[in-house]
Amino acid sequence: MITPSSTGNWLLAALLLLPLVGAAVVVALRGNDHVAKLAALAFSLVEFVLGVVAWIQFEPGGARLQQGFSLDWIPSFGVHISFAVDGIALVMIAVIGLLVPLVIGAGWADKVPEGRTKGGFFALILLEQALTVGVFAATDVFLFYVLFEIMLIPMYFLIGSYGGARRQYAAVKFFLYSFLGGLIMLASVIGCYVLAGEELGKNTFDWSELTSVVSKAPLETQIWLFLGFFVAFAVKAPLVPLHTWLPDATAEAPIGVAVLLVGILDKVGTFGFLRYLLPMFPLASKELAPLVLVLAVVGVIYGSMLATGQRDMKRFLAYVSIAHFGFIALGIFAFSSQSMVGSVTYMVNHSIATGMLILVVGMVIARGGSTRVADYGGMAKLTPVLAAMLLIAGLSSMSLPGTNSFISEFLVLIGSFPNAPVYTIIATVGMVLAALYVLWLYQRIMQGPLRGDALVGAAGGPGTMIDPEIGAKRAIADLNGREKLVLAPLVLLIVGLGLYPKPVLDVVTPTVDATMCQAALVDPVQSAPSAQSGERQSQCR
Amino acid sequence: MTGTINLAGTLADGAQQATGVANLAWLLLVLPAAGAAVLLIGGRRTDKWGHLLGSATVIGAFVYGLVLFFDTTALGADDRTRDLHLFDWISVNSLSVDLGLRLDPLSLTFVLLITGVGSLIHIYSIGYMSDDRDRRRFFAYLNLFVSAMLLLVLGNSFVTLYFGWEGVGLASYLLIGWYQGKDFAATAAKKAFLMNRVGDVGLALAIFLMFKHMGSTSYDVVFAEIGNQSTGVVVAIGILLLLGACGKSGQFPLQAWLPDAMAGPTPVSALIHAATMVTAGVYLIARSSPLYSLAQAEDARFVVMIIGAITLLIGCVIGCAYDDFKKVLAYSTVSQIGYMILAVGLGPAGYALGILHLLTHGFFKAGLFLGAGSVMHGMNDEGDIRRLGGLAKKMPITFITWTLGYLALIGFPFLSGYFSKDAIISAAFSAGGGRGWVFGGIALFGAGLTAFYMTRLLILVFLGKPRWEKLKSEDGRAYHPHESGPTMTIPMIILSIGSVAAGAILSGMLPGWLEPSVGELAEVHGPLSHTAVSILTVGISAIGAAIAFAVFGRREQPVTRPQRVSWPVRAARADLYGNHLNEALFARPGVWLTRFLVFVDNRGVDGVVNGIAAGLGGSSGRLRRLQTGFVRSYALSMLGGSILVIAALLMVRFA
Amino acid sequence: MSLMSSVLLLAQEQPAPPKVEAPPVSAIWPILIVLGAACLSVLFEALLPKHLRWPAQVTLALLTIAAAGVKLVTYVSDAPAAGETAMFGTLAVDRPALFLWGTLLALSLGAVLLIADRSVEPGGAFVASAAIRPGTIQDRAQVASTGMQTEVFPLTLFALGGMMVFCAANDLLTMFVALEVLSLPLYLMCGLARRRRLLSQEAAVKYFLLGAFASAFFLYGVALLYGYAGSVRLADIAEAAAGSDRSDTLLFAGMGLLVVGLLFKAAVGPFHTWTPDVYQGAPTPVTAFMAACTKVAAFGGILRVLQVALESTQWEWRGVLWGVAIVSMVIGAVLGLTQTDVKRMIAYSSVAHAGFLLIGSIALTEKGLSGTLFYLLTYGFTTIATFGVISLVRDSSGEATHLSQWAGLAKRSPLLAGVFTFLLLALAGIPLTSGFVGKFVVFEAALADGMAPLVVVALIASAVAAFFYLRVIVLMYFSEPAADGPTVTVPGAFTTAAITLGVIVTLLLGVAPAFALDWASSGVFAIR
Amino acid sequence: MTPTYYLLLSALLFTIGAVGVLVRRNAIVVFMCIELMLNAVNLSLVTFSRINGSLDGQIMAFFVMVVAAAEVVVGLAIIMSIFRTRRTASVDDSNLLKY
Repeated sequence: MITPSSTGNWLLAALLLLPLVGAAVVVALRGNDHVAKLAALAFSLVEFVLGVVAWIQFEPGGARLQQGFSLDWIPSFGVHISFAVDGIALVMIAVIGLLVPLVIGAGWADKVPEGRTKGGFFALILLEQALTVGVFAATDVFLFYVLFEIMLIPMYFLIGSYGGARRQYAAVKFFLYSFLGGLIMLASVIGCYVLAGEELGKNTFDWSELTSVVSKAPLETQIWLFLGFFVAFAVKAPLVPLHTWLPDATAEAPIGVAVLLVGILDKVGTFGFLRYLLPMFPLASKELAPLVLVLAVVGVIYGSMLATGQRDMKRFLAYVSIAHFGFIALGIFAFSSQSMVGSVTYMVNHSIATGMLILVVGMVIARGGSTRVADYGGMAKLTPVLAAMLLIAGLSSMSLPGTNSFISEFLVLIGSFPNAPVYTIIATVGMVLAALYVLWLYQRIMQGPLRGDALVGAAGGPGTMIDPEIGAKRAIADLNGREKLVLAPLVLLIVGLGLYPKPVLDVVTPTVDATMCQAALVDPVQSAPSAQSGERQSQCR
Repeated sequence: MTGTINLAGTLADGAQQATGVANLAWLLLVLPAAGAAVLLIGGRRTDKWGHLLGSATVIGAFVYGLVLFFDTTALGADDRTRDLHLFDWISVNSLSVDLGLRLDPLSLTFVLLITGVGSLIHIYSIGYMSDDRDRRRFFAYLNLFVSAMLLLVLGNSFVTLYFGWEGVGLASYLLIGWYQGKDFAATAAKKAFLMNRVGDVGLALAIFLMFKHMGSTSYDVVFAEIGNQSTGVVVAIGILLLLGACGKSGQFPLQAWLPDAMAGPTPVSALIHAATMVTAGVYLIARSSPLYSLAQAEDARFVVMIIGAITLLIGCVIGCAYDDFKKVLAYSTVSQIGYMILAVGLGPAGYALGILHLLTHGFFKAGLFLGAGSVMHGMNDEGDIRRLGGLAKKMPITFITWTLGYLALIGFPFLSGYFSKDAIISAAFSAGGGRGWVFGGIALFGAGLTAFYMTRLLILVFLGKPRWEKLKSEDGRAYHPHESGPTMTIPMIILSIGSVAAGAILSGMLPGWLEPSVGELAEVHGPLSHTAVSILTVGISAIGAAIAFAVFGRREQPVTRPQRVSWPVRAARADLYGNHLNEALFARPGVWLTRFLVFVDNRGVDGVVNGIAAGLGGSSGRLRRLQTGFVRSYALSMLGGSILVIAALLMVRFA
Repeated sequence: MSLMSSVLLLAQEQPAPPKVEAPPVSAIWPILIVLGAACLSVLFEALLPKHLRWPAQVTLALLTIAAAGVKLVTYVSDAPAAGETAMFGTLAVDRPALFLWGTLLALSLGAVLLIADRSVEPGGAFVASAAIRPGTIQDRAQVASTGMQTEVFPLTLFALGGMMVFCAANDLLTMFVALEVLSLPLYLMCGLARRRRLLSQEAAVKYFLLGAFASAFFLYGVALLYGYAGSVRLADIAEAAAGSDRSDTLLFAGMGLLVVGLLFKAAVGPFHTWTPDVYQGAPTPVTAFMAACTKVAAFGGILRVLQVALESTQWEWRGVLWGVAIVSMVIGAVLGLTQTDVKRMIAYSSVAHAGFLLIGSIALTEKGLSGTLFYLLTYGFTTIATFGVISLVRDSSGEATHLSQWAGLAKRSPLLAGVFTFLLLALAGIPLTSGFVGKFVVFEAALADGMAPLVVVALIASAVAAFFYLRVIVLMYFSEPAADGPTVTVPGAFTTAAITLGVIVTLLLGVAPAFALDWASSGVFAIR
Repeated sequence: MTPTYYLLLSALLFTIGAVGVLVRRNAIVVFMCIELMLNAVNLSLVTFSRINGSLDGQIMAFFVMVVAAAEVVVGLAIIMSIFRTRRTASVDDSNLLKY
């Protein structure tokens, strides 16, 4: 049980409720697009500020779960509405707070399909924000499950109502995949609950209490329960071969939604690995680690190769993410604090880098009106700033040193190497492939002579005007002020966190240490004075 | 964190904390980086003065480098290794990586090379790029490169080195792809980056091994602990580092990107792909000298030497066959770096020699490239030497400076190359036994080939009759060769002075100066005396040059390359089939595999899912036909169900 | 009935139950009120002038339900925890029975509201005169008229009374009689649709013939069990099964036949074949009543029979019912995928739900009981509201139940689409709806009772079933509406009230289910 | 004569009734078959009553008869109405509702 701390109490509640209120307000205002947009932006900005405040108030060396509050919900099951954050949840909530205003800003001028309103779109985004914040902050497993499932619904409508041509297929596929995974997890959730009920003699869904009971269960029990959770998280994450919903969903979703989908929603899976799988099922985690590692490494290579084989930019982005999620899973199941911290920072940095990549690709698509790579070529000539942005996002995606993603990929790999050298070596091949697919995309779209239907040909329809001065369509202009404003924070973070990742590392490391401790894991490479670690062994935070 | 530094402080050969003027060493990185940032963010607003700012920052860095150099020379030999801790960079429990600088003779040597040559090339570029409307951006990239390169050589851990290592890769990528509107430039840039990444993987894996076995990646700890490691670990790290070096330095088997990199503007070729970046591999091995010097590293050293020897031959052979001015120089670079790698592969006997050749090569090869640039600048960017000829009269300064560089390269007595290359050849002979004869022989033979292809270049470009008079360049203009302006000629002159004098000056001082970094230059005695080797080398070079004169100097050369040539020439023209091999081994199977995987993903993985869905739908469609609407069939199904239930119950009970 | 019981008492040479004195009427007041009102309602029908009948019948029905509810509540507050028997031991009034009664009354309130509505379909959903032949001029006239046959009200009340008796029946004969009391009115009600009379009549015939067929099975089962145990009292059967030397063939054949009869009523596959046809053909308010209340009553009976009478033989029948549950879930989920009629689709959904309910029923634990009871409550309300919404989507020929007609409905009526989406999500079992909590409690009970594989099958079936719910949502939201699509009628007060009731309960039990869970788990079958 | 024969006869009658439901088309005949099944049950009940030595079974048989009578009323009403509509009593003709 979490005892409410004096300061965090209102803060987390506000973080959860504000987007909900925002969604309601925006829906109410949807008659007037402009006002609704402003309201949505305002709410998301305030939420961002709250997230920053939460970060500042978080004490990295303090209790495992902080800023918590708890209310009774269903007493007969011992279900509580209890939220709190640890370092991992905190950084993810901060990322959500960062991305949502940017997504709103990026989608500011996009047209919505006929019969829909901008207000409805932004309201759904705010709703999704509230739910995802809840998923990361929930400390009651029942509550987690509930939020885990219902966060599908706004996303389902975001894809289905505002998406591309095959949006129905994509939305249903997305929903069914996640829902089936969630249902299988439900079986495990109930299993843990039943187990805890037998052990403790009382009904509880409290994460800490469940963890303390389930982690002592015999291996076989743990394996079954582990698998239930794992399937749900692996679908979300997505690990090969449960990934095929993502390319379809990403390809059909509007750009902003794709950012949320890949940047936030999918992170719930890897978050679940860390928060639920390792602490709750330490024996099973160790037993099944090779399985996950294989899937992770396969994901790295497979996702990378498929990314190079895509003809559609948005599908490309999905496969890039699949490769990246392979790295994240590798880091988590390589069982060292470096690799796990790497994975958590990877989650953050992937949101920033891939989020930016998606936004930039969206800007490309908005100009050319086509998602096919083949419709572009030599665009840098027309839009040098846009090209630079694509390159920066791409470089971060391939984890170039100096960008944020390098820190995480480096930590994942160097941390994984001592425990899982073979997997790590295979995964390093992904580094080369990452360069291959990023540069491939950049070359096809931005470099070479001006070409492609989207820029000079017929893709825009017969009425498209070719501007004689630039030799391309009139619609092809470089980034405007709003777009620059949207991308600027991301560029700053990419470079800033690449050079000085300490703020993130310091917040994440204690939580990862606690997770390692709960899972009875010891770093393969100990720091020289080992007395400290021995002391840490004695009790987990 | 600070732990490593304190730990290092207790070691005998550890670094001292930097003080005084050295405390500002971060300026070296920040000056050019700030220049790049201002130019990139400022955009078109900085067009007017961007090139000046770019040059100024690098010159400023050079000046500071000089100050630092003299500051260091003022110290005793034991105090010349200093560390500057900037901030904790990546720190998670037992892993701690600082962003810290290592100021020692080795890194300072490189600082001077980089900022010095860098300054000259910045100045040269002001003229060379004057027609380019994006000149500002070019300077930004150059500054970015200088900054990253300085980080590479100044970092005090392998991770900071890796940071700079990939940073220069990025700058190189941007600059090779400078003419990105052209497909070949974009492809060359991508190829360079990718092949470098392959090498980088080696470097990265070496770092992982260090962390696993030594718990740190800083030079101090790694070099202190490396002696306690098993032979397997040492050799593995040694070979992986070599893989990194191969990528960056264009060594076999990753040499194919370097000639393609000539797609970039010539100053880039001079600075990055001749004088500085490509020598990073040599730096890496020299920097890791405590590792390579170990007895356990014998095998690793041997591999280094083999790679160096193979590469130097490949470079020479291919250089003989190419008709592209810059590509010949590029293969020359490949081969010269082969010499350096061979030298550092010799261990304590060769580190200083490798660095010496690196420095002299930096002067003359940069000068050669700038000369080539000057020629192309005056010849409508024509790079095909068969379409040049007789330019000596039209471009006297270029001709003279270029010829000095040429002489230095082929080892003309008492010019730079004579000192550095001869020393390497001599050391190679002393590698011991049959090994010495083989490596020495290869190095000697390479010297002859070098003289051959460089002389060929000299003849075809500057001497003979002009072949360009009746031709037009690709864009339809006639050729009007002319001497370049002072911003271009002055750097060439300075570099040619360096080409002449550097060897003589440095060969005496350098080994002693570098001693704190790479150890004492071991005295070796081979089967041939140093003098004998010198005479042999000069003789063979002279023969090579003479053959070139005999073949190319006496008769008129055709404007197009002859097609009917012997197989060695064909092979050399095809890069000794290196690209074909890459294509056949990696590129094409990769494409096939990708297509196959796309198919598998769409039809296989996704197909299973869609197949299950379709199967459910299909069975649903068939099953619903059972709901016939006839009440009697419903009754039948109920009866059947009942019988089944009862039968099952009875079976459970009685069976 | 009292006669029979006393005869039984005489016949059995065993000590009489302790309470020979006046039967505790207070316990069964709700039943008496409902059945009494049903009789009164028949009188109304016979005596009142035509124009008064509708208001009088509606008032009577609502008042009856209210009064029975009040009586139930007052009784519950001081009911003995161990339960008590009534009517000479034929009725067991224990906690589950009371919960089921409450559920039935509450659900029938919704159903009666739907039945009573005369604004959605002018004059109500029921035929003005059942004797009119479909397709004739009179039929067209009755479609246009605003009169309606009010006989549906006494029928509803009788059926309700039968259901209440059914789930409290303490012996099999009472159960059989109650089964017929609840079924016979329903057969008739199915044939009363004002429009599409052919379908309606066909539904009635099918339901009747198959229902009677199933009754025969049930009855034969009763007879065999009587032969086995020498009594039809559930407690006696349990006692005999625990330690009798009679032929087990009688026991198991009887048990099988009995269970088949019950499963038929509960629309569990493979005894579900009537369900889609009848659900589709019957007037929608009747479908709502059937789907919600009959399911409650049938599972009430199943629970009581399994837990009270057959508990000792559970290891024999459990495996068989596992199989039945799986078949039911699979049939419901898979066949629902390709349905083109929304009512048929919900029918298959109910088959799948019957499978889930059966899982809870065969977990013979307190949790299994309370979980199933809770599930019945949640499912009933969701279903009532679902059919209420379905009745609102109409075109010129009546309800537009073909799915293609629902395309783009969200654009025409966002509110209706939103409500229907919510209900579909509840049926799919998405959290924060009652459907999720219901599934949760049932699955929890099953897992705790060691039925993990069954739960996994159920979860997969849920996911498959989710597809067809989603399909409707996709149609409503993401498809373009057809040019001549149906309109959404603005519902009158009654239908609005019914839908609102269903939606609110669905939401409430999803968000704050604690109180209802407490009710459902307040006691077990105490009369054994 | 042991009561078992009555039970077997009862089972036989029940089966005949069930098969009749399956094979006959006329709704009235189908319904009669169901009645036959009910009466077969009655025979069983009475037999068991005899075997068990209690009167319950016989009383139950009366109940069944009453219930069956009520069922007849309802059933014939339904069948009549559909017969009036379709002019046929064949159950196979009512299959508008299917699939």
